[in-house]
Formats: sequence, C-alpha cells, structure tokens
Amino acid sequence: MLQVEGLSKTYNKSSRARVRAVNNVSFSVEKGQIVSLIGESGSGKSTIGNMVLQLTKPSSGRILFGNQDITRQRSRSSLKEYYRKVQGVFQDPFSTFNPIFRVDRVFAILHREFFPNEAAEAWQQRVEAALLSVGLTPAAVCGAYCHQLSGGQLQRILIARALLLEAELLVADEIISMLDASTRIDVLNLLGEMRERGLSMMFVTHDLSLGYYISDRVIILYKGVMVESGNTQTVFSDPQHPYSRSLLEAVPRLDVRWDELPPRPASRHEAAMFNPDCDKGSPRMEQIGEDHWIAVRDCLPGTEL
Amino acid sequence: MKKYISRKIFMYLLTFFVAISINWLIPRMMPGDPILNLISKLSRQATNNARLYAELNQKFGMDKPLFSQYLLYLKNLTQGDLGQSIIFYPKTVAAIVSKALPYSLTLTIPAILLSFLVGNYLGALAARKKMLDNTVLPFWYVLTATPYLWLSMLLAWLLGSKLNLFPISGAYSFSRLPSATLSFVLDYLHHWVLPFASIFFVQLGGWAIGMRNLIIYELDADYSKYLRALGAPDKLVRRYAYRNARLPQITGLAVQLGVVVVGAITTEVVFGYPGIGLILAQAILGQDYFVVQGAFLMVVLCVLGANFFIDIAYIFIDPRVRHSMIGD
Amino acid sequence: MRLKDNDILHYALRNRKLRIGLAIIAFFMLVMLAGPLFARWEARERAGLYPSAPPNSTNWMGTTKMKEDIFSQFIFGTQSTFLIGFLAGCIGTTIGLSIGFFAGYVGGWFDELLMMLTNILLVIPSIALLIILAAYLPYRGVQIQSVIIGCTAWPWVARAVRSQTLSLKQRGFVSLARISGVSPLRIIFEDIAPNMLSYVVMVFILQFGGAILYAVALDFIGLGPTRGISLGLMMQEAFQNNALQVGYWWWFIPSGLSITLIVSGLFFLNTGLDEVFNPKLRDQ
Amino acid sequence: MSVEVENLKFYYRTRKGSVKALDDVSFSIADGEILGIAGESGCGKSTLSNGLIHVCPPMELAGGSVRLDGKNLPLDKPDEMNTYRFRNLSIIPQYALNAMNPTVKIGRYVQDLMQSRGIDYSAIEKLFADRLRFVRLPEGIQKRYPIELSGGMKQRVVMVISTLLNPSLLLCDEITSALDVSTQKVVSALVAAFRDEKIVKSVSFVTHDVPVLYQIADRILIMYAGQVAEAGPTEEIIHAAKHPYTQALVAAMPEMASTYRQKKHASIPGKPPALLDPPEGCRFKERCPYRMPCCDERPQKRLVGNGHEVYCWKEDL
Repeated sequence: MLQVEGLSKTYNKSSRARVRAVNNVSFSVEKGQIVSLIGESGSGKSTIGNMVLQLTKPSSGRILFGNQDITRQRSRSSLKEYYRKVQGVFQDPFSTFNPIFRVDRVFAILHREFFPNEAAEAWQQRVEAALLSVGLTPAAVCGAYCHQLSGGQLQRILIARALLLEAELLVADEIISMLDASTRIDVLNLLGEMRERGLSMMFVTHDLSLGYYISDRVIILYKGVMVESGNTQTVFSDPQHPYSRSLLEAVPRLDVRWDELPPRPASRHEAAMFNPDCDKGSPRMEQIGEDHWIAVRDCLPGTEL
Repeated sequence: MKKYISRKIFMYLLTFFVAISINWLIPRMMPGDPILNLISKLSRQATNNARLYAELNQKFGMDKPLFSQYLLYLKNLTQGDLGQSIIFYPKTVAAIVSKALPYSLTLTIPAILLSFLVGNYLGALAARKKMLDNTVLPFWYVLTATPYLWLSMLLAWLLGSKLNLFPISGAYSFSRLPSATLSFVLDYLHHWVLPFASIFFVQLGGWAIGMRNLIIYELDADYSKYLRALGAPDKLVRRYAYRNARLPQITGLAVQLGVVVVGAITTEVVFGYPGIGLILAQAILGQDYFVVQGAFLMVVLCVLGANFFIDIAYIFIDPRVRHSMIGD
Repeated sequence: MRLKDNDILHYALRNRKLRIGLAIIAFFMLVMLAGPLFARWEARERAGLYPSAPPNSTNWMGTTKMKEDIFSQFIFGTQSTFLIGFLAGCIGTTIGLSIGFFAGYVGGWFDELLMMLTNILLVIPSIALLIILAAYLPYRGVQIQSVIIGCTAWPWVARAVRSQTLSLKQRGFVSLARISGVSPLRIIFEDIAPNMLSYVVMVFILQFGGAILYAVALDFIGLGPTRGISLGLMMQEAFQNNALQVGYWWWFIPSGLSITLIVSGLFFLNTGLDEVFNPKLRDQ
Repeated sequence: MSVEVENLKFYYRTRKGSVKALDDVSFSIADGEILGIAGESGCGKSTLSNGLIHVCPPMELAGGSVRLDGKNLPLDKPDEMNTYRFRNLSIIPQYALNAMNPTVKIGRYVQDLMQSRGIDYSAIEKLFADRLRFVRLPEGIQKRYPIELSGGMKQRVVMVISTLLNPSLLLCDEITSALDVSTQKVVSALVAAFRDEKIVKSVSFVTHDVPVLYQIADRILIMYAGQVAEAGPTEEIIHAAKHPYTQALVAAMPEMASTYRQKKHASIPGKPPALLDPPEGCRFKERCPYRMPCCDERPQKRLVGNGHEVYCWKEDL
C-alpha cells in the first residue's frame, strides 16, 4: 500500500545550524494494518506524517503509494487524486475546524471538490450514513459550531470525513492526546473497527500504551532516526535498542510500580547499535528477529549479528 | 552575533541605496524632460536661465545614457556635492542643509526621548490606577490624534501672541548672533519651548497608550502569576512587568522616528524654526528641487542611523533576541 | 463574521470608547452629507460683507481675509479630507493586505523578497517619500494625493498581516483545507481572511486616521490639492495670512479641531474594537 | 494532620451567574503523604490548587475552610495570605515552563524574589546551590537565562525555587502533562524525593494522568464535576474502586497489558454536567449504570475501609 524509502527532512534554522528532523527513515504500511510511529517531541514523527500527507516537502527519499512516487508529482489533479485515497486527522480538533463556520462545512467542501456532480440529497444521505457509522447522531452535529461540540465528537466527524472519501490510508497525528480519558477510548475503538473494514493507518503518538493497544506494527523514533521497529508484541516484550528500553521503563503503568519493574535481560546487540546522540551519518536497519528490526551503525563492515 | 550585525549593516546600506535611487529616479519618472520641467519652473525666478540651463545640463549630463548619469549623481553625492540651490542662489545645498541640521536635531531628539520616558511612565501608572485610566486615557487618545501643526498653531496663538509669554518665530531673537554666552542660550531655549512642547505632547499620548496596553499583557503573563503565587509584593511584579513591556516600546521607538519627522517639519514651519523642515517647505514653495532632494537625503540618513543604532542596541537589551540569534 | 454568541455583541454595545468613536464619526458623516445644503456659498466665492469677520449671523463661522465664507469652506474641506482619508485608507490597506497575505502564505524566497522590500520602506520615513512624490507632480488632485499617501503607508500593515497569516497558517483548518484539495487562493480568502476580519477593520481605521494626518501635513507645506479645498489647506491659508499673530482664531481653530476630532473618533473606534476582541484590555 | 479541608467552595463569577467549579469538597493530607487528585478536565482539580494559593477575580471563595498545621488560612484576604504563601504553602504551576521572567538571569531572579519577601539572600544562597545539585542541575545555571534551558531543566529549577523555604504543603498542578515520558518520570520521582528528604511535609499532586498517580501517590482523590467521588489508598482506588465513576475511569485507561483484540476497553457515555446550575443530588447520575431513585439526593460520605471514603448510595459496594 504505502512504501517509504530513505525519507529525510532537514530544516536550516540558521545557515550554520542545520536540524535533521527526519534521518533516512524507511517503512511500509500494508492494507488493513495500523502502524504506529512512537516517539517523544522532536523525534520527527509528525514531520513524517506531514510528508506522507504532502503538507511538507521531503529533503530526500521517496514515498510510493501504489508504486507511484508522490514526491515527484506536481499537478494539482494528481494531488487531488492522492487525497481521494490518503486522508488525515490532526491533533487539536478545535483548531482543525474553522471557528467561524459550522462544522458540516468540511463535508460541503468535499462535495464541491471531489463529488461536484453528485446530487445534494444523495450526498446528504451519504454524510448521515458516515456520521452514524462513527457513532454520531447527525441531528446533534450538523449545524453546530465547533465550540459547541466535544473534542471526541469533532475527531469522529473528521474520521467520518475520511470514510466519505473511501480513503485507503489514514494518517492519525496524535488525534487523541487532547481528549479526555473517557472519550479517547471511543475514538481508539473506532479506529480498531475501521481497520477490520480494511482501512490502513499511520498512528502517530507519544503514548506507548495507546500504541500497544491499537497497532499491529510499531516504529520507535528518536531524534529523527528509526531506532527500532517491528511487530508490536515482539518489540514491546523484547526491546533491544537502549532508547526503546528506557522509554518502556519510563511509561507509568497501572499494574506495576517503576521500582518493581522486573530487570530485563541485557540487549543482545549492544555493540552495533546506532545511537543518534553520538553517531553521525545514517543508520542501516538490521533484522534481528521475525519482523523485528533495529538501527545499526553502517560503518562497521562485517560484524555479524 | 557577527553574522547578525553584518546582515543588519547590509540591510541598512541597501535601504540607503534604495532611498538615494528613489530620490534620483522620481524626477526622471515624471512625464516630460526633467530639465525642461525644472527650467519651466525656474523661469518664474528672474535669474538668467540661459547660464543656469547650461550648468544644469552639464551637471546632469543629460546627453549621456541614463546609467552613467546615475554614476555621475552618485559620484557627486560621495563628494557631498548635493548641487546648487536656486532660491538661496550662491549657497550650495550641502551648506544650507548642514546649517539647518543642528536646529532640527536639538528640537526632535529631546522631544522624542523625553516623550518616550514620560509617556511610558504615565502609561505604567494608568495601568495601575483605575481613576487615572478612565480620566486621562481618553485625553491621550485625543492628543495622539492632534495634527502637530494644529497644536503648534494653538500654542503659538495662545501662549505666543495672546499672552505673549513665548516668542513664536525663529530659533533666537534676530538681534543676536549665535554665541556660547549664557544669555544667548537662555534666549535660544526661550524660543525652543513651544516647538518642543507641540512635538512632545503629541508623541506623549502614543507612548502612554502603548505602554498601558503592553503592561496589562505583561501583568497577565505567566511569570507575573507565578510571582504573585509566591507572595511577591506588587512592587516587584510591576517592576518586572514594566521592564519587559518597555522592550517592544524600544522597537516602537525605531519605527516612530520616521513618523516624528512629519511633526518636526510642520512644527518648524509654524514657528519659523530654521531646521530641515523649514528649509524643505521653503524649497517646495520655491520649486528648488536640489534643496528638496538634499533635505530628503539628510532626513533619511538621520532616521536610518537612529534605526540602525536602536537595532544593534536592542541585541544587548533583550536576552531573548540575543539567544535566538546565536541559536541554542 | 458571524457573532457566535451574544457575548461579543454584549461587550460591544457597552464599550464606552466604541460608543464615543461611533458618535464622533456619525456626526462628521452628517456634516459631510447634509452640510452642503446649508453652505450658501462656494468654497472660494466672495461671500461675506467684510473680510476677516468673526463669526456672525450671515457667516456662521466668520470670513477669511479674502472674504470667503469659512463655514462653506469647512463643509467642503471636511468632505475632501474624509474622502482622502477613506481612499488612502483603502489603498494602503489593500496593498498591505495582499502583500502580507501572499508573503505569509507562500513563504520561501517570495516571502524573503517582499519582507525585504517592506522593511526598506518601513525605515524610510514615508513623509519624506510623500514630499518627493508630491513635489514633482505637475497636477495634484484629491485622488492623486490619496493614491500617493496610500502607496507609502502600507508597510506596517504588510508586516502585521504577514505575522497574522503565519500564525493562522499553522492552524489545523488550513492543513485540512489543503488535504481537501482546496486551491491556495481559496484557502486565503475563505479560511484565513475571514478569521482576520476584525483585525482588518482595525487596520483600515488606523490607516484612515493616519492618512488624514499625512494629508493635512502635505497640504500645510504646500503640496495639497492644486484645486479645491481641504481642512489642511484652510489652515495653511490661515497661517500664510498670519492669522496667529493678528488673532483671527476662527480661521484655524475650527478646521484644526475637526481634524483632531475625526482622527480621535477613529482611534476611539479602533481601541473600542480592540477591547471587544481581546477582553484583557478592557478597563479594569 | 498537616492539611484539613472542610466543605471548600470556589465559584467563578460570570455574566450568566456563578459557575460552581468546586462545590463542598472535604479531604485531609497527612504529614509526609502525597495525595493524588485526579479527574477529567473540568472536574475542579486545578481550581482547587489555584484557589488554595491565590484567590483572584473572577474566582471567589464561596464557603468552607482550610487548616494548615492547625492555622486557619485567610483564603479570601489575599494580602493576609502573603505571610503563608511560599513559606508554608507553595505551588509548582501548570505553566512552569514559562514561570520565570524571561529577561532576568535565574540567580538574579531568585535574589529579587527573596529580597522582595524580606529574606536575606546570603542565608539562602548556599541552600539554593545545594538544591540545584540535588535535582542534578549544574551550578552555572544561575548565570543563564530561562530561555537557554530545556523543558525538563526549567521544570526542575521552578521545583527548586518553589520549595526553597521548605513549605509544609506543596501543590503540584498538572506538572507532568507538558513533558515527554522520560522527563515525566524524572520530575514525578523528584516530587517523591522532595517528600522523602523532608523538603516538603505534604504534597497535593493534581493530574489527569492516573497511571502517574499510581506510581508516586500514597492516597488518591477522584473528583467529578466539582465534587469528591471517592478517596482512598492508591492500591484500593486503582484495583478495588467502589464508586462507579472511578471504576469506569480506570477501566477506560489502556495500559501495557492488553491490546484492542484481547480486551476492548469501554468508555463512559455522555458528558460531565455544566456547572452553571449543576443537577441535584449525585452529579454522576446521568451517566451512572447503577442509577437509583435515591441518587436524586446528595450522597453522604461512607467509609468502606481504612481511610477509603465513597460518596455513593450503591448498597453492595
């Protein structure tokens, strides 16, 4: 479905200091699969999301969607075609809706941009069907302003919007970090249901427990570098990279206290590990298990793992 | 740090270069031949225009291509030769303008600085005392809305001709010659008060209002809340808020310089104060374009110089700017 | 901009500064529209019985040295000053808005270039530029004067609008519009501009007031409209004929006062709106 | 008992009437205890912390009292409260990351603060340096500006400043929500360390992040719509909650043990009530699965274990 190869993004804050926000990241998202990008602030996870949504231009690397390299596309029609299949939901629901219009304007824009010749009633039917499928009563939502609705409702409207376009890939950038504990589970369960219906997703978050709960594969990012990736269970039960291990130990859990965490066996690949703090250049991804990869230093030829 | 300053210097040089070019370009943009244009205006002056026409032609080198004219213009400029004045015929423009500059500076600089200090203080006061805020604040709005020239005329008429407290024309009484004696200085100050007052009061309102709004924002900032949560007395909270609110006012000072020039020009005309403004007004009435251009360059030079100075000084005043410049 | 709840309307009606500002502007609009009906003479017509007469029954505001009726000059002067302020305000705001919008939204070298131009014009005192422009114009009408004032007054607008656009551009609804395939132009005018409507109105009011002050200054130093009358021109004539020394107060007091009142009315309106839209500034 | 709060009420005066943000809340914090205060946004937990330290319009004290070390705090008289602020009662605010004056060096800032509070800075200087070392911050930090520090460093400097006079009650208001996971662990561990080192006598730790409370809090108080729903030892609140709201809140928290396919967590239907005119009786009744007619009256406090109180009519708790 989505193939990302060697993606990098550098911002030059001032002519000397060039910040490498994303450093040679490669991964893929298959159909009906949720891949979560986990990392703390400044790890580049949102930048990757924005590049997949073509809101930011990558400095290098390729993004293939159905074997078409979208970073080379220029025309607006090809861009629109892409947005027909790839959609996004953003972090702050109250900023994603223009405060001076009613919320259902987002649907009207879709009607005008993507289905200009569809009859109004047919379109209204599809809107109401989509709203119902995300657990919202159309009457309560249509015609309201965004400050009259809760964060959970607004995010679900955006998901309904993606359903209306029959999108195949959804980029969810921290969509529940602004929601209350009780409503955030609703949205997560909704994402789970949509995965069953074949929608694949890139779930960007800084909360490991959410990643663990919802995603099939996980990618752990640190300072723009993909330090570890693979099947969620394998990575979380047997983390190898020192950063993923410290991250997993720092997560506050409800079942065990920090000082009572069982000690983990030593990492098997300590020597070859790529440490973004001190190693320069780009890492190489090395497979160390069935669907379990870690970033290794490229400059040590011949070290067997 | 050095990179930031060098970029600033480049910007100001570029700005000055653009100002000069505009000054040179405008007469040429106007319809018709600029020289004929000037001559037709000059013909009303009963000077022998044949000689003047030859001199102007030679001065502008009109036959040469446009670009070399421009180089000629720049060359003259570097030697401080701003051309010949028409209405004050024998004197060169450079002489006239440099004689008028000190008067303008002694009028505008004190007016700007004092109005800045007093205005900010009053603004901070208004943010504190509700009574002051409701009574005096609207008066300040009217002050900033007053055209400089009207306030000058009011003061000149009221305190000058009606009550005869202050002279209302010239920088010093005609019977005296500029000398360093005390009596001359007193007489000079006596003439200086009214023009100073008219610039000072109009500027005052602007600073006071600006400070009042800025302080209210600072008093509502997180660091003020934290100070109050730690039981710090109002005196400290206000001291910090006042210091931080004054920083954006300093950048405001740089922008305000360009605006205060308007006031200076019209005030000088009302009081016949022999500064750049008066020269400029007389040159316009007398269609003397060389003096107009010369005065324009002097005004632009002063404003650019002051702005550059404030920009550089601001780096040392506000640590946030210094930090963002060096990068963390 | 639709008033979401009546909160904004509630504060707007109670805001003292807003009410004062509106009252002053309404009064002068009345003077401008109904005034000509009462003006018995043309601005330059020989009217009164004797020159430099103080206000009396025939000439309500007295006459000038050239026996012109000051009251009719006042009416037509207010009209032209208002017109210049309005036109220059529109031109200045439009230029400033479009440069600010496109520099802010497009970014990159385009933004770099426009901002360099803006910074240059911001530093050069616009009055100096105005004088140079006006001095060389063979014929100066009211329209031409508003064009040159408008063209030199836009830099601070461009800089302010650019920073507003930059902050709005980061908002989610702009990204949502982009991934809905909406064209950049439409995003600017349908998403970004309406959110800045209150700000644009305030910018226009400040431009309006500023333009009047510039126009008056230009008229006073002899660069006013070559034909017709304006409040600034009235004061210049009063000054030329040493009304100060001789004490013809009625010749320069009313015109100066009305300029001050118009501009302070505008400033009150602007501050009132500012307080309505960000409550922190309200009177404590 | 270092802190006793009885029937505390903080209302916000608005144009449409007064919002009863905190409505008749009573609890106590023992010496050396970290009391976690949790609840969804709008439940009044931040109003509680801000009200205790500085009541300023539009907030007003509508009733109740707070005793600290046996002395009644004059909450509604701001200037009288000044003697208590910073000395006996201090706060680490939610906005800690920009709580320091950006244009003043950190050392100078503390000096001004001390002089303004009439404390001789030379006596404190050594303690300030020790405390900075205690939170593993370099000594040279005193000569730097707040803007030059990272988020975690700023948080720790504010923690040191707020606790410089060894207050007996330290209020922490959502101090971890703006931080990354790793810095969050460091900061919450530091709060526990401050209590262990007796730098502060008792701590009220307000957050919406219940797992953090499970790590460092001794007792937890769950709030809903401005009132206390349940309070008790951490272990009982998390794993043996009695109040339906607490049970639902903890159940709605995904954690590292279960995935979507194994155990689908349920959420709480509906929304918290608006506090302009809150419903009669139990405020959770609209969303409570065990709603009964008696829920229309206000539930009284019931003890269901040592120090475990519940405000609910349900019989078989």
